[in-house]
Amino acid sequence: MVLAEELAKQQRSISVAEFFEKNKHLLGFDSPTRGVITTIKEAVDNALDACEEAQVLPDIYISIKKTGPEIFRIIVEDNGPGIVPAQVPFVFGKLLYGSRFHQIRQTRGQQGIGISAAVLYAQLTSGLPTVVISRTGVKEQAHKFGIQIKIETNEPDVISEQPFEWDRIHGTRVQIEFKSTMSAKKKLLEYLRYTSIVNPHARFRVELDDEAFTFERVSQEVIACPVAIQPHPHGIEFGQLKRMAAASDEKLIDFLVNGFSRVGKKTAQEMCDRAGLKVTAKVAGLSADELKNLLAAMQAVAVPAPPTSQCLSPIGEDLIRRGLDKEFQMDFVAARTRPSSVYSGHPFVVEAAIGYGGRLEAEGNATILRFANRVPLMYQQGACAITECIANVNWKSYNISQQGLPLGPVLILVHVASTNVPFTSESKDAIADIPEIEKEIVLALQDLGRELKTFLSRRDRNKLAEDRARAVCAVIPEIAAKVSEIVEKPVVDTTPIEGRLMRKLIAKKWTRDGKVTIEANNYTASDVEISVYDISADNAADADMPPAFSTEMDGQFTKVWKMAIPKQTVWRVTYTGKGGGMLDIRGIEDNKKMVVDLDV
Amino acid sequence: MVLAEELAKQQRSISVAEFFEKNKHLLGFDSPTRGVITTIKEAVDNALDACEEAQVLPDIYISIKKTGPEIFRIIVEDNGPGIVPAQVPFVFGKLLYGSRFHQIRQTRGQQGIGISAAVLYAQLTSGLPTVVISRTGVKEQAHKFGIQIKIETNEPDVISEQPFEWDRIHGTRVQIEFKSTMSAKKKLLEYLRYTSIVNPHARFRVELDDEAFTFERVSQEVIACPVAIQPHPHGIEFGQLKRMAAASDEKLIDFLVNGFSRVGKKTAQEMCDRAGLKVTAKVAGLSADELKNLLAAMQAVAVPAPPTSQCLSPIGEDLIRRGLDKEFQMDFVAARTRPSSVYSGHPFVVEAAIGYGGRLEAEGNATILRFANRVPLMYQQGACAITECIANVNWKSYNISQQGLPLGPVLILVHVASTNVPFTSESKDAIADIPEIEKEIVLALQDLGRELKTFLSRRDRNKLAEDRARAVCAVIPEIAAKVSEIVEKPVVDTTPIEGRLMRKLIAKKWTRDGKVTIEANNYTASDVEISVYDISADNAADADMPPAFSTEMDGQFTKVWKMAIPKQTVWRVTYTGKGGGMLDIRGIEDNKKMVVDLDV
Amino acid sequence: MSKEELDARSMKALMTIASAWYDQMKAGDIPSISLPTRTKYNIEYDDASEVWKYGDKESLRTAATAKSATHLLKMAYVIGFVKQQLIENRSSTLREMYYISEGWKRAKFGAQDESNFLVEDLEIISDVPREGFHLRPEENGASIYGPMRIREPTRRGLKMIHCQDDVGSAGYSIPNNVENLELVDHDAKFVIAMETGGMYDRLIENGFDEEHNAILLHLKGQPARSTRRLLNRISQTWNLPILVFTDGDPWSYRIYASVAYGAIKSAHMSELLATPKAQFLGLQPSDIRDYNLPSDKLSDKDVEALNAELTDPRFATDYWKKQINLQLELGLKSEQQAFAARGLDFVTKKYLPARLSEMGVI
Amino acid sequence: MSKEELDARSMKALMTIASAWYDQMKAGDIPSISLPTRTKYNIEYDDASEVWKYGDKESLRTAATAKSATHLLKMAYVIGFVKQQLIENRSSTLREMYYISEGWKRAKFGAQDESNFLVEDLEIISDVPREGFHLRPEENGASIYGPMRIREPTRRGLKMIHCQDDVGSAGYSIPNNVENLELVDHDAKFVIAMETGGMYDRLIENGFDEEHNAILLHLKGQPARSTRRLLNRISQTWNLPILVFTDGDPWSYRIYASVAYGAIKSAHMSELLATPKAQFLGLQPSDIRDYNLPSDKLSDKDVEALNAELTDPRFATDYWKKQINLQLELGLKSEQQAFAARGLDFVTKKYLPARLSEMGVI
Repeated sequence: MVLAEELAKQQRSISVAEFFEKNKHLLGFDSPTRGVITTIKEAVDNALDACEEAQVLPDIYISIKKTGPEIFRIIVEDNGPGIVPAQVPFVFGKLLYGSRFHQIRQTRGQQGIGISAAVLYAQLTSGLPTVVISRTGVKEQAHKFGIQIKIETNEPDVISEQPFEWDRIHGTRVQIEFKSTMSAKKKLLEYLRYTSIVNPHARFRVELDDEAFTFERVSQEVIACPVAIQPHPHGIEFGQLKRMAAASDEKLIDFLVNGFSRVGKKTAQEMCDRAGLKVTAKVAGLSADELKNLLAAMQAVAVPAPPTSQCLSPIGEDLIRRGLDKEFQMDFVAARTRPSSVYSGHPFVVEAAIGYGGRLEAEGNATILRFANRVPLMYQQGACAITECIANVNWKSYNISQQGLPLGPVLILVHVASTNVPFTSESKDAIADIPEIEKEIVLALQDLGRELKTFLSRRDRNKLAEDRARAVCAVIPEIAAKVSEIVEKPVVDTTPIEGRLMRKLIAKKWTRDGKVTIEANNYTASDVEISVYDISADNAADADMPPAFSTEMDGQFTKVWKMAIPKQTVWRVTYTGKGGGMLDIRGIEDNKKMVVDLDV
Repeated sequence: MVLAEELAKQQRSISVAEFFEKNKHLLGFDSPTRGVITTIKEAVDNALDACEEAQVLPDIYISIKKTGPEIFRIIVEDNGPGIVPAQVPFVFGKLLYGSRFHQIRQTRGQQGIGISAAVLYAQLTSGLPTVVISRTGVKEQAHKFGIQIKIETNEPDVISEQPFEWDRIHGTRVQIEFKSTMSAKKKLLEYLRYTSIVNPHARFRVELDDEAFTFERVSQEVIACPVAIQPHPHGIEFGQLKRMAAASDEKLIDFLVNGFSRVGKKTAQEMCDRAGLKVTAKVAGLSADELKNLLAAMQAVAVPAPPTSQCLSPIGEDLIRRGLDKEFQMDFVAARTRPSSVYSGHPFVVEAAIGYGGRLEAEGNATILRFANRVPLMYQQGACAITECIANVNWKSYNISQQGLPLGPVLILVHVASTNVPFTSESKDAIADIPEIEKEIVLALQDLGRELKTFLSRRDRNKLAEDRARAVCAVIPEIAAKVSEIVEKPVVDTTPIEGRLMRKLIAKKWTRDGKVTIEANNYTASDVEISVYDISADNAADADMPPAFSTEMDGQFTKVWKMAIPKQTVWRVTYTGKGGGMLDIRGIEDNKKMVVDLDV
Repeated sequence: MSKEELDARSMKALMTIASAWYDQMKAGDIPSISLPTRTKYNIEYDDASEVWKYGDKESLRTAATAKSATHLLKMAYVIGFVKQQLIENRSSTLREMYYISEGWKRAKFGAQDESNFLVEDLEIISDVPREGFHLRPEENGASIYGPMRIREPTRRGLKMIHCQDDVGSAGYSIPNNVENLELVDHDAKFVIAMETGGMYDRLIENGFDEEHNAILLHLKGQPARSTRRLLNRISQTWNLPILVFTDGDPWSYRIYASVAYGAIKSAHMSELLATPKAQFLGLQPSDIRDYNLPSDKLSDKDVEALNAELTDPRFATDYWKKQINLQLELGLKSEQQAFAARGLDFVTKKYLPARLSEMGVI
Repeated sequence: MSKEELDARSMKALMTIASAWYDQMKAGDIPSISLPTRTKYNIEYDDASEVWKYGDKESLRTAATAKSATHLLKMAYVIGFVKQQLIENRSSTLREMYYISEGWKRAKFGAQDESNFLVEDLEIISDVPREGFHLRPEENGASIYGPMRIREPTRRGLKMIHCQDDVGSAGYSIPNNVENLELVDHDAKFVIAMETGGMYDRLIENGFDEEHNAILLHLKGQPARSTRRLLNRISQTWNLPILVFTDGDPWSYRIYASVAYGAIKSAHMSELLATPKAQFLGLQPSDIRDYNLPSDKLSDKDVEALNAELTDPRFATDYWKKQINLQLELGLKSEQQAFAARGLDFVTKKYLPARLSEMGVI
């Protein structure tokens, strides 16, 4: 049949570069506006990862400048270890090329696509090659490249390469120019602020056309670089096992112990027994059916969870709090780092934080900060499992109003760190709804919700108790006045009742018959040591208890008495004078004292 | 610096197969349940595309059988043109390999990933190679292959190959076995039903373990296979132009006329003039800046939209209606095929349909059917631009209740056909929110909404008018009775009033003093020709107008009178008898007549 | 008009209606009836009788919709019922008729309101008051206290009653049909009709009736028909000034309006029920201001009602426009007992003497 | 008790309260006062007086919350006001006192309810009825008609009134203070107290009072204090059977309960206000069933009220349990005028004679 032959002629291989050129949205380049953020994100991710590997405190410079109509030049420069000249073309000029893809550990970039995608986008829109400068050490020469991608083959196209005089002793600088707009400037700054929150050890300097911003580091500690681990026996599929076995020249027991996480000799022995295989069998020689039995055995035997302390790098509760404190001044902030857990054999850790009040907006939806492996997620909030989890928590039971999302002056941060963060798409905007991860997020949020509730009810309770006492104190003297009038007796003094109600130190000053009296009633539950500041035109020379010191300025005398007043007792002083002026009590919290001038 | 060197050693290229192995969710293989549907979808897509290319009416056989614990064998067989043996390993054993990627036309499959991804998934979960049988014609031998993918290199791994005796004269059969469950059986059948709606020319036979289903074709017409077109000058980017130019040996004007859609000599001339370039310049020799000017000129000059009649294949309003009618019997269905339009240089057509009533659920959200290039979209309804558009239409103004989505017995179908459907991810579950497409969807839905509203209000109005008249007719005789009693006169006859109110033909039968009278009042607005069927024990021998015929059975006489009754006149017949039995009027619509037996 | 005359007139009017329907149906026409439009836009001032009456606007009610047909059916049943009452010389309350309608199947009333409205329709069409149909109002009459004498026919014969000397401290209870009440004589200078019992008791306790020769009447909120009819008769028979003293809010002004001009829903009975010479005494919005009375903020409904009054022809005088606009400006309303805030004697010793002399009554 | 005695007792009781507060404050204590808990769970049957009274449960109101402090302040102001009235020998309505409170700043009443409630508190604490405080109820007394004679002191001297011969057809208006009313003599066999005016008029029109020597009383809904006090006095003085005839719904049973047992909110006055011998005549749920009366479905609120009555000690008799459970079962309620559905004479000729003889009254 001729048709099949004809059709066959049209069949051909598709290069990855072609594929992504046609599917730019998968990489976050579906609009000029997004392109800027995606590019900076990819470059910053790489810079932070590199610094982490080199154990230096990241110092990252970012610049965006308009160079033509709709054309922007983006520069990202870091103080990382640099890239050896031979690798530069591949790192920047080939999609799916990188050092982190085959390692099982937490990294920001992973797939080796991000920055090359930016290079591809630049070449498609501005036609300009990307300029890369890199230097790997003080003794090495810096090199400068002009790079593009050969789209039909997905191979780097080095337009130019030459040595370069560079003042940095190590680091990388990438300069990409493409069609874009700056309409997402606010979002970009948000991205950098959020990045700075979860990377408290990094400093960012930013120049946007004429404006400069700096996001300072709050921690001087270099964070440990996650170490790659072996795959976990519970998270491996048949195909992968088959490939590993084919490539191995080990005996079965060694293969299991060396090739997998958390498998010791004893565990390996148990696996072999269960699979009915000899520990000494050459792995490469196992048949497909034997491998199937082995896999079943590997997954049936109990094995501890993967060792997350090495391969994951959670931020930690303290640093999250400090990072949030720096950017949002809130009345309450609590953070929680959950124990690590596993999904499909991939270890992960969920961290979350809740903030309340302060400079947060009092109205509208809560502020939600989503992070994956220390990278903020800026788009597709609605499609993200984090958002879904937040919406699924019953916030009303924590006294937070809710309409889908929680409402009011609330900030919620969720960070998912994993050796393999499950994104919904390659543009890495949203986390997929993996039940194991959702469960951890919800648990963290519920835990924090309870803490927030405690804070809110304590705050409300304190305020309420005081408001109540204050309200009663306003009424009592009126009752006294009316009742005294009815029974036709002198007005009864209600101050003891008031102080008792308020559980406070009550200071009063009044003038009667040319005598000024100052009285301090300690109705609190404890003894106090206070100073009484009395500023007026009276010199109090005849005070029945002389002041600790007395000074005069412009006819105003400042008299200070210092004393201890045991709880439930009264201190009093009287002197000749006209009263007025000002009375103050120091040495006791503001909310524990009341100062009353009865003459006013 | 040693570090950079060390890091460099870890750098390596990543194969596409490795990439997708790690990112199965991007391809719709993130759960065993989904795997079945995704695989069948990909195989059916390919089968339909192939039949379309071969211009045969598709006859597709699908079978799913459990072959082991959690292992299912999926077979999809078509009567398409077959695949030549040399190509089979690549088509099934290499990701990113296919015939349709580089063509600009509407196809179901496109990226050359889908079916190979299923092969990859099978090999990872069951370890079994995929079996493919294909035959390209009656004179050719069928071949049978066992195929896997070499993951590290993304190259086919042919486990076995041999000639095969096959009774099909042309077609392809693929048999894939992987870990799965049948919990999505309902969804699968839904997928096939929906596929059958938008492919009314195809027949599907399905065997699910013990059950068999057939979805019959409603159209015997082979649909035209979309023809590939050249890129449109308005939808091209700089990088692409540069590549096309580099590969060309033509003069500029020929390059423009031959290389692009809808560019004639005159238009090409105008582009050259505007770019300040000679029409005779060799394209390959143009500098980057000259190419930039050329691109600007190409996009500035007015060019008609791409020729969609060739490259797109919308279903058409009539076939959509018939397809929906077959699967849902509804009271109302309307379909709309919008004029084709363009986004980013990709032509597309939106089709939509609305159904109402009939067998649709009266409560809950509307049934939503989403399609892209004749393929039903089964997942991520919430993330899809189609859903968003449906929610954004103000259905209340079309008398449909709405809570986000429209509610009630409503079905909404939307089909987006394009040379490049913009999906939100490679799993092709949801359409991205491209404003041009959204606009077309909303316009189609609004147009259909208006039609539905007209239908609903006409239906409501008719029903209301009749209900009203009927209600009045119930009261009038009572008024007559009471008023007659008050004025102490004989009860007044109100039948003229009733007929007048109902605008109907009123047939009455009553018996008084041994005489039966049948009366037909034509109160309608037009003359009628009717037959009166009177079945009773009376023979009506003495009728003052003899019946057209009269028959007897078991003592019951059927008497039939035929006559024309001008509007607003009365026909009457009287005979001796006891009445009773049954009276019927034929020759006039049910809702235009009323039959009353006054003796009951 | 004697009872017998009224009965005959009623019977004739009702039979006319029924006969008209019979003739319509006989001719194959859908039965129908004309009614004046019963809104404030269709009441007009009748110079001859000095009262507001329904104008010319009519709406035709045709049994062409189920609602109208049912309405006509109910009307037919009511006519039949009243005809029976007239023949048997019985009477009943509207509520009783409502229950009797239980047996009328489809013509059964859905709610009391409906039977009330229907009887009003019949009054309008027939120009006979409901008393002529032997339908008693449910509402009790109010109380009256002061130097006047009446003669009332009761089941136990004619009673002559002096409304100060022959009654308890709560006064004389006005019966619910005052057509047969004879106004014998009086020694009064004016009548004050009050909205609230508290004010009525205050004036009696403070001896205001004796001091000023005043007849005091407790309206008990929106006045019943018999109360309004009695005021109408006192005004017509004795030509005494009638002064209405209510709370200072839009709803109370409507009480005044219903005394003076008739209620919109009984505009067809205005000649019998309205007392056009009745004057509004207070509480005036200007009193709130002038006496700085305790007050409440006007609610949205109050403001709405005041604005409605501004377009109500019955309030289309300079006095009312000024007072209502002032009230809207103040945004306040007060109750008549609010005068108590200035002392318990203030209303009888200061406010009323001042206000009555300003009005030229004393 | 004479007026002077009552005044002295009031003054003493009020001064006792004020002095207690003064002493508390003088000692540095927060002032407080004890009140019986005013819910249906704290009323008890008093065998001696045969009425329901508040039991021993008390709640201490301490000025330790703003609400309680303000309550005490208001109470102090009311005590001051009443003291002044007693000294000056003046009286006023609660509404007037409410307006007078305008000048009491923070002690000003927020609403009429509040002053009512507070006066009840004072009655309870002082064991003096509000009449002793010179506080007049706002509510008007109801009407009475029948063969009885009373003597009432009025501003114009003592009046002797026969409640059939000396009154109009609407009957004698009960004044709002009946303490000084003298029950002279009567010629009656029993008293029927009715909820609605329509039924009262029906019985008068049908001559039921003459035929059966009945005193008819119109309760006008929930009966006023003076009406209940008068029934209490008629029962005590003349020992006549008192029969309560209301609609057949839970709210009407409460009318009966308030006549017979006293209202919960005035349980402290039960001895004066309740008539423990009063019997419930109807309309009984069993009447709805037995006479197939027109009825409405019970609303959710009705059902709630009936269930509340099942736990109300005042309804804890077999009769009421049976009737209320029957009503819940039927799910229906009827008005007393619903008897009209069986003809206008049905209630006087059939229902009442049968029911009264069943009750052993005739």
